[in-house]
Amino acid sequence: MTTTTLSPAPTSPPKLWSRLRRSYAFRATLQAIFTAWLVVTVTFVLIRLMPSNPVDRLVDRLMNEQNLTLEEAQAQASAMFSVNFKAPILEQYGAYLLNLIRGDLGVSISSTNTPVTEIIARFLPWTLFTVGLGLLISFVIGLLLGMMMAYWRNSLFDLVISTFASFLSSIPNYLIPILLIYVIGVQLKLIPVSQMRGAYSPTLKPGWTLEFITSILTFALMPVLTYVLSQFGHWALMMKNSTLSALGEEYVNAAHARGLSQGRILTAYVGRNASLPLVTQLAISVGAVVGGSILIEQIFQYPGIGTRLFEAILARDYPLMQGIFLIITLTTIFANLLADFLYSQLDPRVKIGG
Amino acid sequence: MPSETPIFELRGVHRSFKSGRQVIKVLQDVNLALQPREILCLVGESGCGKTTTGKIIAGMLPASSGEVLFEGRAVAGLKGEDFNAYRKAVQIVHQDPYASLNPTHNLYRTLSFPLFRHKLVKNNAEARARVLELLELVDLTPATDFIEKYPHQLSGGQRQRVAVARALTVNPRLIVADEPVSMVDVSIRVSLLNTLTRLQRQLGLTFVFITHDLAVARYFAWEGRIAVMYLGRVVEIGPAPEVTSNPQHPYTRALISSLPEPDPELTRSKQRLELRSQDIPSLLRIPSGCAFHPRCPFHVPGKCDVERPQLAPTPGASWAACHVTEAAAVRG
Amino acid sequence: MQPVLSVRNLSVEYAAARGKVKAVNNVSFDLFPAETLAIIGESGCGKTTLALALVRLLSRSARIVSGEVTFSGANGVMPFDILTLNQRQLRAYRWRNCAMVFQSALNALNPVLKVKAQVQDTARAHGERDEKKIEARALQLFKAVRLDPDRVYNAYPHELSGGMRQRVLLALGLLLDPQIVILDEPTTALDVLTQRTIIEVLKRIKQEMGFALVFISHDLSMAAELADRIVTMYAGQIVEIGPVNDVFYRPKHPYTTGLMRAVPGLHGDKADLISIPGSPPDLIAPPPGCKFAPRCPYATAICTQQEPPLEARAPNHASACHHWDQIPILRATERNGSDA
Amino acid sequence: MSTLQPTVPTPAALPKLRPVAWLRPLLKHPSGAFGFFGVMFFILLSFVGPLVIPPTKANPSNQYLAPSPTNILGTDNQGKDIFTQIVYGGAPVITVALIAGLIKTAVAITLGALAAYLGGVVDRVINGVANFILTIPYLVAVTVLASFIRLNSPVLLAFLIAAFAWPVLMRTVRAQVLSLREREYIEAARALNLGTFHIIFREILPNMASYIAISMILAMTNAIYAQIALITLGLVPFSDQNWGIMIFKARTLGAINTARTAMYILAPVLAIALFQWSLVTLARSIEDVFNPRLRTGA
Repeated sequence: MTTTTLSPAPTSPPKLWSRLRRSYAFRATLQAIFTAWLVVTVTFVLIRLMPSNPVDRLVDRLMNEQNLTLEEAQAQASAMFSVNFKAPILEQYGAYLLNLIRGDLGVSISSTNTPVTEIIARFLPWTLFTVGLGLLISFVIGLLLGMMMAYWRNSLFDLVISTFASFLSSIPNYLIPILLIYVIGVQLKLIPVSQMRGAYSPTLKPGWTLEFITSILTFALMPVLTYVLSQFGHWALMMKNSTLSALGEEYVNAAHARGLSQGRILTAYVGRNASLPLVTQLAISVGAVVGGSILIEQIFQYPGIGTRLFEAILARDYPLMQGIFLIITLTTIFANLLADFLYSQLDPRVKIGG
Repeated sequence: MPSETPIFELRGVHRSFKSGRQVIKVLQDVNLALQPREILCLVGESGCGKTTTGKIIAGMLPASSGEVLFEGRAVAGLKGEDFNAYRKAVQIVHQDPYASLNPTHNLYRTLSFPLFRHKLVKNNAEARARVLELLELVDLTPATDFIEKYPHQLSGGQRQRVAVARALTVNPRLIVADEPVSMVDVSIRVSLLNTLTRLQRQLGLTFVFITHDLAVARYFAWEGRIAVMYLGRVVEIGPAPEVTSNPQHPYTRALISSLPEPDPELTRSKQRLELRSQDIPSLLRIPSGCAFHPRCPFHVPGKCDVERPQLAPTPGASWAACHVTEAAAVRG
Repeated sequence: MQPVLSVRNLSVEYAAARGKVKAVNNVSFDLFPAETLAIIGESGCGKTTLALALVRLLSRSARIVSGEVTFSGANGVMPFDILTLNQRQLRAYRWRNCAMVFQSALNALNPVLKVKAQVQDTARAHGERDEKKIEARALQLFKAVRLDPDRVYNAYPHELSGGMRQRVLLALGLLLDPQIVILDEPTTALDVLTQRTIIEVLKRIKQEMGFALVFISHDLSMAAELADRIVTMYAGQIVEIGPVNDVFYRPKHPYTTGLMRAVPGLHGDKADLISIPGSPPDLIAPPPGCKFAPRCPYATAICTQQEPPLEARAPNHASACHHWDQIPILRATERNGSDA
Repeated sequence: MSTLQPTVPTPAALPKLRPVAWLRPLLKHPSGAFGFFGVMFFILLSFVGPLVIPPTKANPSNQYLAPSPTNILGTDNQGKDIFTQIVYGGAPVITVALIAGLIKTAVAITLGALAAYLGGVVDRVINGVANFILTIPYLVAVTVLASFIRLNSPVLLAFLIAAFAWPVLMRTVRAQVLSLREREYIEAARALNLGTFHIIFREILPNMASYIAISMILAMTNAIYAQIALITLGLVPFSDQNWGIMIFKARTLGAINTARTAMYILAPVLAIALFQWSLVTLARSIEDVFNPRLRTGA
């Protein structure tokens, strides 16, 4: 029986609590949880109070398609939403929350009786993978290009990149796939675009083999390329403006006056300060990119959560729609939290600990 | 002291601001009484509360507690026409010439808005004449050159004159001037001060003149009074010549002795008042008793750091909030 | 005595929308070792541009049109003209030979780096790798400028007050023991008591380390307090240069006299101050002859035609005015012992 | 059956634009000129074009003709002239974008100004709602809602698009009004008791004039983005021709996969892309010309 050695007595709870309470990370997490609860509640209310309330429309459809009686249709509908519609609203809400926490989001209509959570588990990772990779690559490219454009501003390099960046960033991101397919698929014929279906070639068995991974990457190439092309311009222009104002800051002049090398100044003095506003913007843009994935994945027939949501909308598969809607929003909230945390690491003026 | 009711009075005024969880006590128990046609200079370092006091007098900020009286009546309760009368009677002139005028209006519009709003003129012709008159009043001559101009076409000094003219449009009786000359070049600053002095005499205005520069205060308020503020409290108040040449409160004496003079031999031979510590306490943790006690060379342990001194007569002509000077006065 | 810095016919122009702004116009002066030289003037007179030119830190839109700035180091190194240095030599010159502390101290320190990192950066940029030695030197300098060494060394800039940051910059300026220190408006944003601390610290440190100090200010009282010699600038030109007492009590230029009469003091009876009429000239198309003529009570025909040369009017006291002899003495000899 | 030769209206025929004071500096700015003329080109094409160019009719024998003098951009699967469809397809998209842009900008400015000027509870409530809406990915919210409501009228579509788009703009307007509110000339106006209406509409908003113009233009680009997305997803019933429907039809025909048929989908895509680009460039150059934030000395 091992005796558990007492770790040094933790600071007394009230003090720890007050230090924790003041810390930035704790407040940010609390804020995220509150927003998540708000989204969940509003969705609950929305589904029930909408003029053409999806639950009633589901019941009518079940009645005339499978000519069930009202009670049977309502019973089946509540089974699909895994919520009993007759119970008083508060009870329904309680059950709804409980299910949510237990991970039971009801059952999909279109792919008969498969639980919504299972569908999401199968499709969400692909979206996170492509969107995440696209965001990361475009952020890094944008950061570097932005600094170069600011440093050599009004040069040919600046002019060309700014024009190209502003053109690409103003095109709706879901139209870029069409241009990509035309240029890469039809004109250059680099990738057999029309046969690309799914996330990897069906002949392969998922596993950590090199072959499987290269297949994933080739299939993911077009969506990732779309996310990169549609966003790097936005980051580059933002970084250019931010770097230009950082270059005018007093501490940069002072650093030059102290004889610091150009490299040191550009990285630790200009770079770090100029990238701060971009990190805050990162949090906001996650939502926008995930939203765009609905169309982008659909054009490439890429099996992400976006395509699934689109199909759920067309099929009026309400439980699946509600489930995906919640998960996407909660993922965005989580991503915002991550970006907030990353920001507090970069900017000492925002305190983390107590 | 003339027995006329004071035009403006602050009795036991406190003001604090909430930032996040902390409460910052910017003003504590400020008592001031302004006689009509008097000049009072509020002097102190940044963060001493002089601007907040100015804003409370000008009606831009309510006091957290205490009484704010205009001609004997509480400002907070004024409604309708009474409030309008108070508003017209008390005007403000700001510090930054580049932010005190709306860049999208030319001088005619800036000066005519209040005239029309308060129905001081019936039509454009009358308004135009009154605006020209106001521009002449603040030495912006020939006025016809200036009336159509936009702020960006004027120098710092000229803009401040327009700000003063705007304050005069509603024939005020009290003007709060918050550092009106500190952002203007030295050579032009004096002419602006002389214009303000002439207006004060000519229109019988009461002036609350806020500045961090004791020398400017001494010049402008030569016939008036100077109130020295420190960490939200009035620590000394008295006639300007007296406060600057025979300061009583240790903080005022430290200020006067530390201030460099535009005269090499005089300033290098000045006796310095060595303070006990350099850094200024933050407004979040104001020292107990007399706020100056951690730095005061005459600190009497057990008294200065315990009991808060009230303004009381001193051996000199001014009043000071200090146990040491109070005792000296009683003995003297 | 061999000057540590001698400036000859230095001119700087800014490219502006309406044309070229002649910010510094044919300026020449010498700076002697361990001397304190005050450059005073009002906004737009070119004093900051002059200082920036001495360390070649002008903004992109500015250009040094002409002139030489010869630096002769103490340790027998051949004197060299700073304007001819390449980037690498210039980086070595900055801070090791000549350190400049900027005007707004409030964000002259990188907000995302600790003071410690910025001190080590500076030392490393000049080939000093030994962090321990640099740390010791920095802590010693922080104590000299009356700062709490350890707390400040490990703090982020936003954790320090304006006065503390100004003193950190001062200490940082002395890190590599430069021959010349240039301070641009060192105390404008500070309150009187902190300003007094910095003045006392400057006086004491200058005694100990013996560097030449150039400080730029619009505040005559600061010049009176610290300077050995004073330079008055107007419209991009030096209009007067001389020992502090001579310039204050026996000015030889109408503009300097005007400044002296426009600044209120704290003593004596109520001085009736006289302002200088008009406003500074447009530097894009400056009027011919003396730039101060339009505002000058002594101006005559010659003033608007011929530019007055900067010539000696008394032992090492020069001024650029055709009618310098008509300017009254403000005060005869030493003060006759008035109240302290 | 020869199709009529499309005559592009000669510039002389256009009413002479009174050179408005702000136009001259904008046109001197290279990207300003590009942005302005780009936007004017599409607006004239969409609103004046249909008066001049006759509608095109189906003609199976002219299926997928390559671009030629008679059909500048070739024809589609029904033999209809693609260029004419582009000309007729602009107006509906731009009208909805204008309405949505106006709604969004108006809502954002009023709420932003009120939140900043009144502060207190009003500020917290408006901010709370805005932050909540911001957490939901825009397109997800719009598509889900679009599936519930029958979007038959352009105004309803515009309302849906604007409903979720105003928070970001509201926050920037609020920040700007907050900073303007502290300006000394506003405090002076309060001291002169000029009244809240005067202060907001005569003192604060005129200073934001160029900012409001920029937000309006950018609001239109967001509206076009959302509108075309909804149409390509097939969530908006086709009442008439527009660029979005062309893309939807072309996609369902798989026009993208072969070079010959590609123009049918590329034409609307490029039309939208170029129009958006002109709008964004115009907005950016107004910003550069009228309130150059970036006065960098170094």
